[in-house]
Amino acid sequence: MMNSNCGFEHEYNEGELYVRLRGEIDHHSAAMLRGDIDTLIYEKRPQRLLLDLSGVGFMDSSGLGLIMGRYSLVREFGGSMAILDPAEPIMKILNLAGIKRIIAIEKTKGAKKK
Amino acid sequence: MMNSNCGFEHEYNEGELYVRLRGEIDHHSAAMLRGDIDTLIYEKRPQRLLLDLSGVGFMDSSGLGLIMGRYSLVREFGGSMAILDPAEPIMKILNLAGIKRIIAIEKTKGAKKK
Amino acid sequence: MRNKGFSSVVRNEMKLTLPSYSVNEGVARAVVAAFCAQLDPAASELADVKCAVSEAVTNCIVHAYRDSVGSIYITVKILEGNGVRIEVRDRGCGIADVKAARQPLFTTDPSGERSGMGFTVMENFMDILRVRSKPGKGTVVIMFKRFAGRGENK
Amino acid sequence: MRNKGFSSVVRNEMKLTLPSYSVNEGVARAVVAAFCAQLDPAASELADVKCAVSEAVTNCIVHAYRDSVGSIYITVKILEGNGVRIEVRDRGCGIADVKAARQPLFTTDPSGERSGMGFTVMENFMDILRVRSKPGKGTVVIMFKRFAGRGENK
Ligand SMILES: Nc1ncnc2c1ncn2[C@@H]1O[C@H](COP(=O)(O)OP(=O)(O)O)[C@@H](O)[C@H]1O
Ligand SMILES: Nc1ncnc2c1ncn2[C@@H]1O[C@H](COP(=O)(O)OP(=O)(O)O)[C@@H](O)[C@H]1O
Repeated sequence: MMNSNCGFEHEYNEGELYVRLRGEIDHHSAAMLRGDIDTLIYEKRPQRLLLDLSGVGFMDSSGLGLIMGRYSLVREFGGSMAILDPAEPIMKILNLAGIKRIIAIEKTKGAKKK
Repeated sequence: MMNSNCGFEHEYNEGELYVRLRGEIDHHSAAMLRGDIDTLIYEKRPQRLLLDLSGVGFMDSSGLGLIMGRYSLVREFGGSMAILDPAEPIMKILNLAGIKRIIAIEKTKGAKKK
Repeated sequence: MRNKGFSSVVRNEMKLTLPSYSVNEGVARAVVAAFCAQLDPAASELADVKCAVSEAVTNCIVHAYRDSVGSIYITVKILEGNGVRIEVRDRGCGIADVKAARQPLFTTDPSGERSGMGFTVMENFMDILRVRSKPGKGTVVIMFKRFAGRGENK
Repeated sequence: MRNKGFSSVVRNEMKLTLPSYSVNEGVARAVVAAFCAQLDPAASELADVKCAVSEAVTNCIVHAYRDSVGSIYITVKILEGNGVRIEVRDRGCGIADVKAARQPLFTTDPSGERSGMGFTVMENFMDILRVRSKPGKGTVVIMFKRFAGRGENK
């Protein structure tokens, strides 16, 4: 019954798994996203996971857990990971947790704007 | 302090007072709108009042009171009145109250679309 | 069954208390809409609920606590089968004749700015409207609505 | 003064009770945001408040009522001078060592999916964070934030 207010699209191409999250990421939605994304990771065993956050309007520390959990899993299979285009409020919480010391944060859209 | 979430713009031309409301019309906002619109009516004594509701996203029965109250005042000065372009949910409450038996409801934008 | 076709199984429940300031009319309908969003209602269904809640809450402010400030108690229950039950309660002046009050155009407001259409809106925009009141004690408005059900399998 | 720089004059007050279902994380932050809107906060300020509320409510669901369903009590007060006071209270398991729990990265969650950053977010996104807890009794989180004040003369 419960509307989860989130979701994702993905593309897989030559070892690179691109996942674009959208909506609000909290503990409620992270629980659903986690299962679906992990199924993809187990299936594709990507060399690189690109997590596009440009469509995420809200994220709390459960999102940090979601990101770090996927990072660990991809690393288990020898892959790497990057975060793409977080909006300003999402960047704020990524910075608070010092995520960029562990996972690259790339601004593909910000770069284009300049 | 309290954010009222509504407002209006107006134009006056040769006896015709055009008022475009926007935002949410309830008892809270109607109280403010009433005073400002009545000041205009007393000032201009319009032959015709056009109340454009196209920018109104929400209206409850306090809005009906606001409309009927302005209608009475304009009539006191011998003027007439029309309502312009209410959105679907606003039309629903206008219909429930049978407003169109008393005040013309004109769809200028709907007409253009056709 | 007492509430025709509505399940008594509660899936989620929100209780909200607000003082009778007019700014809280907008707060109340935004809050109820946020809670109902979990059923993924159509925009028109949500608009109906917002309007009905606005009417009930405005009545507490304008009538029940006319010359004072009191608490408005709102309870929203998500019912099995895409239904909602909304209760708006006050401890204000009460209504002497509920049947008369529910008539279209009936109003006791002397300002000329009330339309007397509040209960008519609630009745038409919701599936069930029940009103209980005791003069000097307060009023309870209970409303039910079922959403078309796009959200059932989400 | 106890709450540095925050007035104790309450201009408006909302009380909200929700059961500890995870769908109510989104409900709680939407409701608090709707109530704070009357101060006309900047989008970034509102985002901070929503995040802090989400953390506090999630902790009630994930930790306080881990193996059960209980009530979450939220009180939001609009204070004189564009401030808000938000209280999130549960009657859950409580926290044995609050000082340790507030450290960044500290978590008791065995799933590996919690970041241990909840209190750190609340602390950084709000102006004041106070946590009181009694093991077996429950936890109260109290947060204050002042908005830049565009809305003061609206
Ligand atoms: N909560 C309430 N407490 C006391 N009286 C009420 C309450 N709600 C409604 N009433 C009475 O019922 C009448 C009709 O209400 P309503 O149909 O909403 O129209 P209106 O609010 O425009 O007067 C009111 O004028 C008032 O006398
Ligand atoms: N409301 C609560 N009830 C019981 N324990 C809590 C509560 N809030 C926080 N805790 C404890 O404090 C720890 C740290 O909380 P937090 O910083 O939010 O990180 P996380 O939720 O990711 O574990 C939790 O792991 C838990 O042990």
